[in-house]
Amino acid sequence: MAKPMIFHEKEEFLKTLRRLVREGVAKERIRVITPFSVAEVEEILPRMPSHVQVFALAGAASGTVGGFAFTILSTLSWPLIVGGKPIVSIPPFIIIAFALTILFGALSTFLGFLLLSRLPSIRRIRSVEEYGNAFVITVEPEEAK
Amino acid sequence: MAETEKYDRADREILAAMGKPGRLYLLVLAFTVTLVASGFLCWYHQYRVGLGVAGYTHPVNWAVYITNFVFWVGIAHSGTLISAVLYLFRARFRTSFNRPAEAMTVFALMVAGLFPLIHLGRPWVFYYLFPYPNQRQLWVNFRSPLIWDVFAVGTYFTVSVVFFYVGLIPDLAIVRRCKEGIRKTIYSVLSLGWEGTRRQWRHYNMLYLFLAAFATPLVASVHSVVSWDFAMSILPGWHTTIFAPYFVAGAIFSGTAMVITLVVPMRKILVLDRYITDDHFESIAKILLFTSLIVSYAYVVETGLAWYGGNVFEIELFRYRAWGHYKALFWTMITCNSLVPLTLFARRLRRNIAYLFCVSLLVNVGMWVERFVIIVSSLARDFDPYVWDTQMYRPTFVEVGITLGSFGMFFTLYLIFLKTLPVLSITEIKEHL
Amino acid sequence: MERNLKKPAILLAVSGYFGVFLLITVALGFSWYRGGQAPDQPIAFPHTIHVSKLSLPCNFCHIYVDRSRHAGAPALETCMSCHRAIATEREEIRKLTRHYEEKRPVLWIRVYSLPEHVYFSHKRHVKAGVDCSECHGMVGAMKKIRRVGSLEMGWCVSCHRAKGAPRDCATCHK
Amino acid sequence: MKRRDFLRIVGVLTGSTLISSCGSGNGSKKFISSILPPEEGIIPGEAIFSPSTCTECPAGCGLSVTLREGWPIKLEGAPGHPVNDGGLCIRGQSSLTRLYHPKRIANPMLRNGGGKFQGISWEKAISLVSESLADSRGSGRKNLYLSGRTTGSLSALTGMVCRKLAVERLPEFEVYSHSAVKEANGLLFGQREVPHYRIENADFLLTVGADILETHISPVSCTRKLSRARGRGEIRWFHVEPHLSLTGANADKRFAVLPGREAVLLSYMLRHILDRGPRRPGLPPEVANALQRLSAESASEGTGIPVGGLQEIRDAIANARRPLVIAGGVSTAHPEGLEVAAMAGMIQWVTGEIPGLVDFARGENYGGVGTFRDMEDLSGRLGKGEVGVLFLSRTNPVFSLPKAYSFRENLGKAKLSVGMGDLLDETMQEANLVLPLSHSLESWGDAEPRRGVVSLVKPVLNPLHDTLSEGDILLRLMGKGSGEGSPTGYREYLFDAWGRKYGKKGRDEFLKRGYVEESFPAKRVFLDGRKAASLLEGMKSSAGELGRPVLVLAPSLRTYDGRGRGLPLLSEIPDPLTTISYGRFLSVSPGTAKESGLKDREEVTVSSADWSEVLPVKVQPGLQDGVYQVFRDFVASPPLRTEKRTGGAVEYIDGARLVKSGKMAAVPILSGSSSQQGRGLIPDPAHKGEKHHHGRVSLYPEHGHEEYRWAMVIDLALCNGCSACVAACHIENNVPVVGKKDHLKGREMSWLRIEPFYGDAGDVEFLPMLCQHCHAAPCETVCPVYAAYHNPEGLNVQVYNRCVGTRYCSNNCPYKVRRFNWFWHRWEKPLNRMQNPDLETRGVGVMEKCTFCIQRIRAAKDRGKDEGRKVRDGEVTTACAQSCPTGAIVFGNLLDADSRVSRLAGSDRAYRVFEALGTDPSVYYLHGKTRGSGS
Amino acid sequence: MKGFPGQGSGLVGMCVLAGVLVALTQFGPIAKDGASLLLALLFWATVIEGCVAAVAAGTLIKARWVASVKRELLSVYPLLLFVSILFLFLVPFVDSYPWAGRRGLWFDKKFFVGRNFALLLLAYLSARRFSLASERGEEGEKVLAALYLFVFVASQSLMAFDWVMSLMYPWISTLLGGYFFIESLFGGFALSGILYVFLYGRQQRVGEPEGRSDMKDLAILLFGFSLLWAGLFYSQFLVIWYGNIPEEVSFLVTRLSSSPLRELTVSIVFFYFFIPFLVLLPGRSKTNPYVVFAVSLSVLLGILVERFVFVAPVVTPSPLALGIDFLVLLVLFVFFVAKRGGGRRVLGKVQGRS
Repeated sequence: MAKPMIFHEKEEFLKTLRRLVREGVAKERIRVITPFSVAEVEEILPRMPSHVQVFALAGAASGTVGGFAFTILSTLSWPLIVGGKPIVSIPPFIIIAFALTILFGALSTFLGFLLLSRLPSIRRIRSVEEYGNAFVITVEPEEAK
Repeated sequence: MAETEKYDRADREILAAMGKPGRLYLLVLAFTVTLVASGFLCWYHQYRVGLGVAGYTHPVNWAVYITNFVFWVGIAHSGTLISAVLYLFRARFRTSFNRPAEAMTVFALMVAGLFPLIHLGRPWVFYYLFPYPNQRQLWVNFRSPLIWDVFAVGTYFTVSVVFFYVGLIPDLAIVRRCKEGIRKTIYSVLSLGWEGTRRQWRHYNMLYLFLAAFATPLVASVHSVVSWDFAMSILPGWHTTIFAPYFVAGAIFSGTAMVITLVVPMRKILVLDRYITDDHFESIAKILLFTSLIVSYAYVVETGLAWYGGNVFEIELFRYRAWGHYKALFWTMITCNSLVPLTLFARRLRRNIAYLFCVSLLVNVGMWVERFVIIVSSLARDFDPYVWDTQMYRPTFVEVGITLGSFGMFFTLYLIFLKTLPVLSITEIKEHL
Repeated sequence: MERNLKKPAILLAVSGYFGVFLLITVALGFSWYRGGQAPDQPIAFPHTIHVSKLSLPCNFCHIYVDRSRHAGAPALETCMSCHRAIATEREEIRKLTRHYEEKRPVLWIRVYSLPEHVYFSHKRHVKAGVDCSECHGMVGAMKKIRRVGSLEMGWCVSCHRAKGAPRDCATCHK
Repeated sequence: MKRRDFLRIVGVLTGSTLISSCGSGNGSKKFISSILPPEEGIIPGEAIFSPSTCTECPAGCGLSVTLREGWPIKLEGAPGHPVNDGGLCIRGQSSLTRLYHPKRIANPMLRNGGGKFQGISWEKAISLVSESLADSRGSGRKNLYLSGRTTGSLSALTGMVCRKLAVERLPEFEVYSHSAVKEANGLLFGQREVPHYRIENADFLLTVGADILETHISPVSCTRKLSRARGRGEIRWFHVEPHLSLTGANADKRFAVLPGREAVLLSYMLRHILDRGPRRPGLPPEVANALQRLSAESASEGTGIPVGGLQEIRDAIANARRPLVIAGGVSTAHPEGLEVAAMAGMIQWVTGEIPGLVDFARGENYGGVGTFRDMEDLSGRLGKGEVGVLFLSRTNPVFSLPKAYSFRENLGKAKLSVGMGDLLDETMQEANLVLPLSHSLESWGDAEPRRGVVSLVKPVLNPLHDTLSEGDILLRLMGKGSGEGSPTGYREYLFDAWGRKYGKKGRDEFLKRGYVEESFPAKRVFLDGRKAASLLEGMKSSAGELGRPVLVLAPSLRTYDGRGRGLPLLSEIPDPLTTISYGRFLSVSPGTAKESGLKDREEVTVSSADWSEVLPVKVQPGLQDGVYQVFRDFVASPPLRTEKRTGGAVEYIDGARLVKSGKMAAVPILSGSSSQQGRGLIPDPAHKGEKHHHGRVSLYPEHGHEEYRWAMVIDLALCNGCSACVAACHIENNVPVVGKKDHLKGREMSWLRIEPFYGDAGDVEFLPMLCQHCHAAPCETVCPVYAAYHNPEGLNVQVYNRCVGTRYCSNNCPYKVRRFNWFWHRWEKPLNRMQNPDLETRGVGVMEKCTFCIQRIRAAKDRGKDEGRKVRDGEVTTACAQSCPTGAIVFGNLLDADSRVSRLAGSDRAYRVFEALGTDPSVYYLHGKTRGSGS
Repeated sequence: MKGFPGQGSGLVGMCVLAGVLVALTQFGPIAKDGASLLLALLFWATVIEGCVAAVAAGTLIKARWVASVKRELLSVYPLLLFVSILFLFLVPFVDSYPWAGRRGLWFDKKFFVGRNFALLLLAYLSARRFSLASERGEEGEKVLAALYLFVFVASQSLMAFDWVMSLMYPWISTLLGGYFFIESLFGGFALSGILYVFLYGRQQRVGEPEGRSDMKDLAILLFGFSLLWAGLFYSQFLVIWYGNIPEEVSFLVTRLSSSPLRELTVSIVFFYFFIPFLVLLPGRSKTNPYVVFAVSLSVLLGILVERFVFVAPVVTPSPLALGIDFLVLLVLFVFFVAKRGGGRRVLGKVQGRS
């Protein structure tokens, strides 16, 4: 584990980061910690696609399907006429389906986030070295990979 | 000075709120808690004796409880609006409001969720309302608006909590840093061991974007569904197509007002002027004005078309609203929701925090009254003239008690929030510092 | 990456929701069939003997079963018609005789009781060819009568489903 | 054989009561083996019916009592009974609540030194009475027997016992004694009788003050005959009265006459009929001459009826082939009452419709009934202290008699006053000794309301309390009084009497059928010209004008002369004209209200010379100015004069003054609006047919029904708002009585309500409103838990134990017929015995509503299944339809093309309320003033 | 004609010509109904007011993309005057409204014509005032924008209630007004989309990191509005479907029972919602000019079809007359954009393409 470089100015930090990239340090070896999301970092280092959206879509889709399935099947299981409305009356069911879409969508997105960003991490909950509000770059030694 | 120090100061100043509670705080807390207690007693009385202890006068079968439900769900809305919608619109001033607003959403929903149960005739069988497989082999009626409520509000609550929590994660990491002992552990666990690495931030931003994207239509849908609790009936004054957008606007209107009501004193007491500026207030005042205009538009159209349609039921209803038993309330509503906010066209008034505060209070009152008028007056004047209310509905001490209790509960929760969680989203503020 | 993530996500969502329901259903399912306890009756009437040994038909004593909604308990007169002569020395029969002579009706402890809001007619079920044992179990094999089946709504409904009997709420709910 | 019979009854009762508890209904944890198997034909869980007679008012309607597990749970009119033929009025329906009344006197009570009552045994009571009888006989005091109207065997027995015990039997006391009518008939025809009017044979009916639909003689029988005739469209009916009665509101035409001036009107009519040329038998000349001549104008001026009106009535009578004139009620209860009655008689004579329409042979048994003057005398004798023992049976003079008689005070001067009754009313409270009477459902007896019509009173259960029937009491007294052998009990006495009268077979027949009707030859009567003439002479001079404004004391539909006040159900059901349920009120005309600025519920002090009362006001459309109206039972011991000649009371208080007290009283007026607000609930026949039966535009696929679609047709032309259906519904369906406090909040529970809607002319139409069982019901869709749904037979079912009480269904019901249980409703013992075990009694927080008596449908289908057939038309009917005296309500299966319901529903008079909402109700209304059942 | 500042009299001439043409369709041999003109006006009034409204809204919320198409959008405002004049041609047609001859303050021919004409004129004036201000980038620009938006909302609502809803009297939907001005705004955005593609379509660079191009903003806006529209549509439909009150339902039934109408009615939902929503769902398509172009077209088409469905079942427009009216206005519209806006470029593009 190489010792981290700590910066107190954003610009400085970014400069160093750019330098490292120019020097051709393997991107995977550069580890960056910032007190808040810094857009520039993403520009300097090559973007890797985030797969959170996959979870979002999957969840939403299953919500829609589940919602319709649930409402339709349950009404058919004991068909009761109310107010002369058809047993399977889609317009109202849309609402249920929609609600479930959002619900599952949101939840699975959150789940996805946790999975992808390796949270919660017991190790770090136990002990994590704090850098306060500083910007940190650590370059993992070669043999790390 | 170094940027880091600026950030540190931000941490200090915002987290200062979480310090030891002062006497004032405790006094207020005690007060709100007593409210909750008395509210609970009233409810228990009603539970034992029967719903008759409330002031319902048939055909007015719905009144204060449903009013409160709609009111609190409405309050909840601005939270999501400010954090989600404004996030999508990349409105800067959002950062200084979103945390309290989101907290408000969660708490308001917790309060709102109680009222459908309180107003049930047989609260002990409330579980009939939930779709779960049971030995009776019965399901709920998905064609009933009340079931839509269960789903909409349920979803809304879950999503809001997630959204709130996600927003908190990086801040919790900061709190973790500043705390010691058991507190530290708690916050460490809550912060899930957040580090702030690039990977985390990337996914985090993605997540936040998506949550915002999900929450935005949700906001609209939830209050639409609430409005459909009424619009799905065939009752004159309830059954009208404009209700959905009108209620959504109304909800955001009242919610925004409540945000102002909460944030103004908060900023004063916690000295957060650096992070919540007058400009921010001005922009939120604009939202207030805008939504007020929509609501007024709805008033005009509703009444106008009742007259235009020449439908005896509709005409009588709107006459009754304006000149009948509840005329005082009706005109209060017009004044508070349509007339007073118009003053916000004046920039000077928009920027006058004290004035804004008063307006927000008035709007809160106005919107509560609006729901009351819509619900009660429509019920009191429906098709068969024989059942027209022979005497005016008046809430009894039970209803009043429970209503006050709900406010008590809301503020209690909010006060606890002030002392336990960072009141502003520090990380985002830093971003724009 | 994408493919092997979508699948579990969907599975999780769908099966998660319905899976929970499935579990609850199964759990409840067990409770339906646990039946009830067998109380001690004022007179230890042995169905074993009367039903199995003597193979008396049910409606020999429960005379109203095919005429009314109630099966009805036999009048002591009926019992005595035999037990004036038979097994008079037995303690239980003595009890019976005492009851009869002192004109004290026998208060049996109810094993099958339905809630007030349910309309149930023995007549209809008997006429529809439902065998007594389908609800009351093998009475002949019970020393003491105990409740078979939960008498919960689900219990009735599943039979009605199976037999294609009406499932209109108003058939059973008053 | 008597013994076995007796055992049978008791056997039935004990046996089935015991069995009853193995019904699942009452959820008892016990399961009972009775001693003996019950009688054949008695099956637990199945209803049995027993004939009896209603004793709520003198009319003596026949009953068919529904018994479940030995408890009477419902009273219905006995079909085919010569008096009521299946109909039963609101009071009759409520009689059951008298039987089960929690406050019934449970045992004999004696007033002790402290003036408090304390229970004593019957033996003690009886011996006490006979002792005091004896020693008052010794001390030369008179023993008196006063009772309410008594007919049949009881009357005979009373007579006998009185003779035996040397007790003077006083004329019976009834507030409505029809003394004027009796006097007039005595005068004219030598018949001191209240004749039987054959409405069914008339083609024109003019009722003068006679409230034939409410209390007059035999209201149910009148209503039934009248509505039959109207159904066939064979009769026109005009009504003349000074005030506004439910009867007047239902007449084809109603004329408000100046109080006390009816005689002028009738003499004008009579004169006109004479002038129209001789109609046999004509009038003797002296009478004709004595009859004064009036121009239409002066007549109109004298009666307050516009000339046009007078001519209309005049021509109606003149042109009718068989006109019938009935004078009575308030119109014969004033100084000129005698003349009014006499005129009516003479018109009848002149038109030659005696005995065709006015039958003296079958006189209504009012012979034994005395007058107010008799009571005045009694009071006097009491005052003189010459009375020893005074029996007061089934009568409440303390309440009904004017203060001036000071009856209450004098009653104390009797040595022993023996009150006999079931509830502790004003008179009973004054009595020294209280002997509780059994309810007619607990005792044997018979009644002869009309000569030749004998109706059976038969017990259906053992007395709930330690009570005896009046007959038994008398017999016991006699037994004590004189040692020689007398029947052991009233039952045996009756069986002997009947045996002697009808023979054994006849008696058994009587016991089964519940009534016998003997036939008489018609009785010819002749007009006594001299008396008639002198009466007319007298009339010229006498000025019967009452000093206005006048307060009219009207008989009450709900409580007759006040005897129904004790029954909670009767106060729960609102008065149909005012929709006021609980409490007293004073009706004033809109004109009066305007000029003196009175609003509903405003309290006023109404006072005359020596009397005043504080009453809330109800503005009553259709009431003429200068007339105030109050129900008889609202005013205790009112200041009434006795009329010199007839001895009857003058039911008017003239020169009544109103003084606003400025206070508002809490009066439950259930109707939110007296007019329809132009919403066409009852479409104006002028433009009928518009909007009705328009093809329903709908976005939903049609859903059908396989076997049955239950539906109801209500003929508004026949419905007269008598509210019998409401009472019937209450009792059939265990609808709780909630009381005034909830009524003030509009929280009444009645599943069926009568909505009166007034026109601008003060004319009123009644709309019975109940669950419409919509084909596309708004209430169902919004229920989150399917507690409300549409069942395969077209019923809108409410599953009580699924209901969670969101009350959305009620909000969304345009007819607002759903009722919510705001509290737990307690059924004070023994009222709970009245509950129908076929229904659940609803707990708190549950929505309930009309079910079209689904339990009856279920029973009918059960029967049908047993016999392997569908339910026949008319086999099943709802409680409301069954009780309706006019037969306005018809219930049946809409899918069966030739059922009465579907035929009526197809008629061009049929419409449904708020059809434009597309709810497609199953309740059809037949509208239009044009009477006639439309089939 | 002071509505046309400084621009050569060419446009004025064209307008007059157009007016004559339309007059022919109205009063001439072709058609007497006026339904076609009503339809054409409904569409174009919506679009034109929408364009200005889009700019006004953009200015209020400081949307950056507005600047790029501002001039073109604003250039069409004088047509509002033309439209309001054409509206007067409808006066004889007013009698064929179902409420015609019905006594009542609101349903009175003079008042009807009066209020609508007045409001159109007002819309024109406020649009003019605003566009002048914003072209000069004046101080009170925002105030005027807000002012215009008020008039815009009012006039669109009135159009909904008077021109359309009263055709189906006594059918009532309180939402229709809001529905209309949202659609109009939607149309405005759609048009800006089209113009944007015309103007910058080529040099649009696709796929820059965290790309926040105006194009994308517009696409997102369209996406969002398609959702908003769906919401409004659903909340109107659901209430009517659920209540199932004959008076209300008849509106839907007439449009869903007969064949060609049914398909058209259903297609509306696709034009407005499904196409924009599904097409714009994936992030990449938001930055593709052709996609945006297509979507915008579908939206405009949606407006046209919907207006047709509203009017057709009550009064059938004759295709020929409709065609003429519609084309006339289209040509005018294009020319205004071309001449007054910096639209020469646009035309250049058009020729370039063809």
